[in-house]
Amino acid sequence: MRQAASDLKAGRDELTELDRRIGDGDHGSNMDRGFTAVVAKLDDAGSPETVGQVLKLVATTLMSTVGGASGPLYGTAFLRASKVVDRATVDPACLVSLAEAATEGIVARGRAHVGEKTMIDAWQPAVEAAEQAAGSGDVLDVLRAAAEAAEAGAVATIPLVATKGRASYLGERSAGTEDPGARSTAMLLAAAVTAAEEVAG
Amino acid sequence: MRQAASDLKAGRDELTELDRRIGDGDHGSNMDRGFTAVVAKLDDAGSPETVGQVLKLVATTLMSTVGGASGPLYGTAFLRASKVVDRATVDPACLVSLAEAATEGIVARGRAHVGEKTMIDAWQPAVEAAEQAAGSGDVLDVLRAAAEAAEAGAVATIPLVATKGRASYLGERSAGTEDPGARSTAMLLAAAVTAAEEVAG
Amino acid sequence: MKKLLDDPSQAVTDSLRGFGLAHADQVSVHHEPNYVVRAGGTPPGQVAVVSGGGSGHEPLHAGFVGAGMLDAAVPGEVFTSPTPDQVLAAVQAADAGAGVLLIVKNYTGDVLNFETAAELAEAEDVETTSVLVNDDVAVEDSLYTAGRRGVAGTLFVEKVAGAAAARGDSLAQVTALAERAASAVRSMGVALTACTVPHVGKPSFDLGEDEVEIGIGIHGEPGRHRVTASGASDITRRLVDSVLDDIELAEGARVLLFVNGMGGTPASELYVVYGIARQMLVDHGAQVERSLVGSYVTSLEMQGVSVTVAVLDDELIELWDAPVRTPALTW
Amino acid sequence: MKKLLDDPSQAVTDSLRGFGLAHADQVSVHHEPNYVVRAGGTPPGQVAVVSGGGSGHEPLHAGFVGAGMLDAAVPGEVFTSPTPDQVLAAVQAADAGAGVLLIVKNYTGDVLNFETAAELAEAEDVETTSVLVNDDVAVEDSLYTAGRRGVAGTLFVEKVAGAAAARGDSLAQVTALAERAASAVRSMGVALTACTVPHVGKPSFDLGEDEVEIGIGIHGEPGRHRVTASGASDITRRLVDSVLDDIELAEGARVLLFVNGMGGTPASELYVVYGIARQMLVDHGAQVERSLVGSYVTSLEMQGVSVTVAVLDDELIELWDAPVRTPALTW
Ligand SMILES: Nc1ncnc2c1ncn2[C@@H]1O[C@H](COP(=O)(O)OP(=O)(O)O)[C@@H](O)[C@H]1O
Ligand SMILES: Nc1ncnc2c1ncn2[C@@H]1O[C@H](COP(=O)(O)OP(=O)(O)O)[C@@H](O)[C@H]1O
Ligand SMILES: [Mg+2]
Ligand SMILES: [Mg+2]
Ligand SMILES: [Mg+2]
Ligand SMILES: [Mg+2]
Repeated sequence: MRQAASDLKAGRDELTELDRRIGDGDHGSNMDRGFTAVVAKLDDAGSPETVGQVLKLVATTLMSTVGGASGPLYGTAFLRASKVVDRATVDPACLVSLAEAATEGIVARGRAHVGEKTMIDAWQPAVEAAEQAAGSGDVLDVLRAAAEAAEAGAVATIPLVATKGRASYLGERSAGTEDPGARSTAMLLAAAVTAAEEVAG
Repeated sequence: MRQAASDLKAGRDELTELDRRIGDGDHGSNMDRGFTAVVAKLDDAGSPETVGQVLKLVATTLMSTVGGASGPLYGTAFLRASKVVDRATVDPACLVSLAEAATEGIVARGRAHVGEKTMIDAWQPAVEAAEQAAGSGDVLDVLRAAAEAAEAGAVATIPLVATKGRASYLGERSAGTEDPGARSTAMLLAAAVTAAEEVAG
Repeated sequence: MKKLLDDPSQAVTDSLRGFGLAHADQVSVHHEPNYVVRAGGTPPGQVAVVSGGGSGHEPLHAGFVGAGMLDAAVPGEVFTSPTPDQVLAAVQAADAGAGVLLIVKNYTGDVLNFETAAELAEAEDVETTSVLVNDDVAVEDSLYTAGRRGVAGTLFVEKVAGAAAARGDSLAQVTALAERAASAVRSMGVALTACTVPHVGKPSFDLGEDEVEIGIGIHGEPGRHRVTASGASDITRRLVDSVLDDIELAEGARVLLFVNGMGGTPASELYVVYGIARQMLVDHGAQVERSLVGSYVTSLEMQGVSVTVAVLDDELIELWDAPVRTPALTW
Repeated sequence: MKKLLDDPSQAVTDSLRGFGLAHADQVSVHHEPNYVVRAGGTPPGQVAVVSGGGSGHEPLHAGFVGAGMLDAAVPGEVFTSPTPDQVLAAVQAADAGAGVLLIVKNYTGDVLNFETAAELAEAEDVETTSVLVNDDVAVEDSLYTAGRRGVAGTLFVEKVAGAAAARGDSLAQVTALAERAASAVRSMGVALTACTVPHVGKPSFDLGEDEVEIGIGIHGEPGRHRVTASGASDITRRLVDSVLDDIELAEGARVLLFVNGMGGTPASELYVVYGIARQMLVDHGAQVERSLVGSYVTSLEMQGVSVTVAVLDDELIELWDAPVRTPALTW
């Protein structure tokens, strides 16, 4: 999470620039504000026992600090994910169901499908890649596969015409710019990989 | 007068630029609006009998169309001047008293003296030059002398610090720019010379 | 970027603080979370009308809190929807036992956050209804968009709903009238300049020296298309034509004409646009029964204008005319 | 230059036409010459309060025509004093038999044109008095200037005079109260951007990317000095300090704090400035009894703000609080 916060701070201007082009230019600061608050909350909370507790704290913090479209979407994602793990560590299978739950949460709130140029275009391929990798690899492999797929999914939003969210107002003009929410999703998963690599040593 | 109107239209941007620097940027359009109206009024009026009648028409038209500081000042100038000539043509002496009356009118309304960076800095030397030239020359000589003196007087306002009118708010910062009203006075007198030269053939 | 702000991340809070002090007779400002309620609260037993959304549209919404209009407003960060807990706090503060109508501008963020807040309120036993405002004809309302946006027409819906609540209508009645107002109103806007979100620090889009952006929203987002600037008549015609293409105006229809500045437009220009738009409506056979001209639903310092037309009937006129006493709208 | 105007030379007239149509219940607009009077005229036997000056400061003055404030307003061309015959026509239209107070902002042009108009009115047997407003502390009132300018404080003088006339005071009494209001009020302004006069087509002065101009007037004229932009607190402090240097504020003095936008400033920023200015006054021992925040005395689309402080007494408070119903100010 701390990795995510620092990556999002670093990526803030990039996200903002993407959102400036096809949205309203606040996605970078929304995410930065949210994850800065998450880090503060985690500092206060000491060390929660289960992964689920951490995810729930993240969920409620994002929900109450991000605002915008991405606030309730990421909030719901983390909330749903928090419900599927009540242990202190995760195994590959658990990671997959966590990602599945998160994605289902975003779909339930935002009613977007793949190809509508939203964060779903990063989450959905990430989930599928995680499912595939879980058969053969360890947690790090699964995370890496998910992050790579999210990265590819985000890049693949560039030519799309948005039909959900603020970018949809631009119609054809939304093509040619990457979706900011898909980019922030890719950043989050990449941060998870970095953090996991550090833990693995 | 028609010459004055066309010269002022041509000089509009110059006056505006001067006023933009040390005033509020409207002197060019104020003068242009006024003299355009004067021409229209003269067209309507047919051919007034005396110079005084023409000057009075100019005075009331300027008074009711120019606005700003320069409107009542030029208006009063032409009004006072109109009272000293009730003939169809002017001789040098008459021209001098006309210029004297105009200048007195401006001083009476605006209470400015030479050196305060106003149109008086063009009128006053013009009057003095006219007085001198009237002894030896004809009408055209008097006009030329007045116009040259006004021109020199206007240029001499450049280094002055304004103590009257809008430019006075700038204090020291008003130095370095010619006074727009002095410039428009010089333009008016130069136009009178051009017109008189044409009449003279 | 030059702005009269100190720390950009505190801009909304600093501004709300000043707003609360300047209008202490009409509103109370609450911080952490930020919301604004009527001084003295909603009269007991009266339906509370609550609205909110991203900041940067001032005086919308907080400027309309007071007798005869809103009972609470929930300002998010600049151009960012408020969070569900913030909305919940405002709803709880405004509820006077007769339920709460939420007036929500149709943006994904606002919809999702207010929806979540309504779920939370239900869990707290506060009855809520909500009405979506989507008056912006620049956006096609279709499968391919998030639907039409809520823009300046929001003021009309808030005024009508607030007046209905003030005369004692039930939550169902207030909600129905707000729906009716929302379906009677259409808007279209243009930007002459972009605006700069404080914590972004650069303009929300780039416009050429003589380009204008037609069909903008109120979040500094780019619009439908760009044209070369061409005077008030041409620009106004484009706006009014778009509105008239969308709304059905019967011959003799009575309308409200609301010309709204985007924040950086001089009042004198708004009246020029008003005169042109009014003439167009009259030529179209409409009767301009009520008018409003001013910068009420803005995009920070953006220069531009929107034209809003609402089709009126006797009841909507009565509710529009009903007394209102708020920091930004009083009659 | 992008403006919502058609022919720049007709901008004032076009705008007034729209203004008259939008507010037909409160004002009547007269063309050739341009002036604005109260719909229905000054009540018989009541002193008429008339003001005017160059256009470009909207809503000043025409927006303040109505019950409890001005009986007529005389708009000149943009930033250009109205002509004497225009003022005379307005004076004659507003006179209801009890005489006319002329409220004149202290600019050479306004002074000369209103002075001439007063002479003409005398010849027509209309009694007039006049009061000069010169609240701008940016200008030293000395032998070396045309004297302090009239800026946002004009609104205060107009409100006080209009309320005195409305309660039936004589011309001498209304004039004395207007004088008292004028001598109790001080202002200081800053520009973040310049403005562009329509028929000039380029900005009235050139400001660097992060410069602000301190001590501006309201005619797009440059100010006292330039500083590097440095946030709301620093800028507000400069303005309030200049005002406090000039005005004598006894401990516990009751004041009106009026934060005025220059036309292109978002309301949210005005409230930030208000909060800071108010704290400074409180720290100085003053009691902020009344407040006004908004863009009332503007310079076209200029971004900037002015801070006005008026020292109040019981009578001035009563007159300030008295009901007013005009297009731009209502309570
Ligand atoms: N209906 C939706 N479903 C999924 N994701 C969405 C939806 N609408 C918007 N988004 C995502 O939210 C991102 C924008 O978030 P943000 O800029 O924080 O909020 P806002 O659009 O309210 O300013 C978009 O880039 C997109 O990925
Ligand atoms: N008191 C005065 N006496 C004589 N001339 C004056 C006085 N005040 C101003 N002027 C002249 O008027 C000119 C400005 O005219 P103009 O720009 O039309 O009016 P305004 O200053 O009202 O915008 C100045 O350049 C100056 O020459
Ligand atoms: Mg956004
Ligand atoms: Mg000038
Ligand atoms: Mg947003
Ligand atoms: Mg002027």
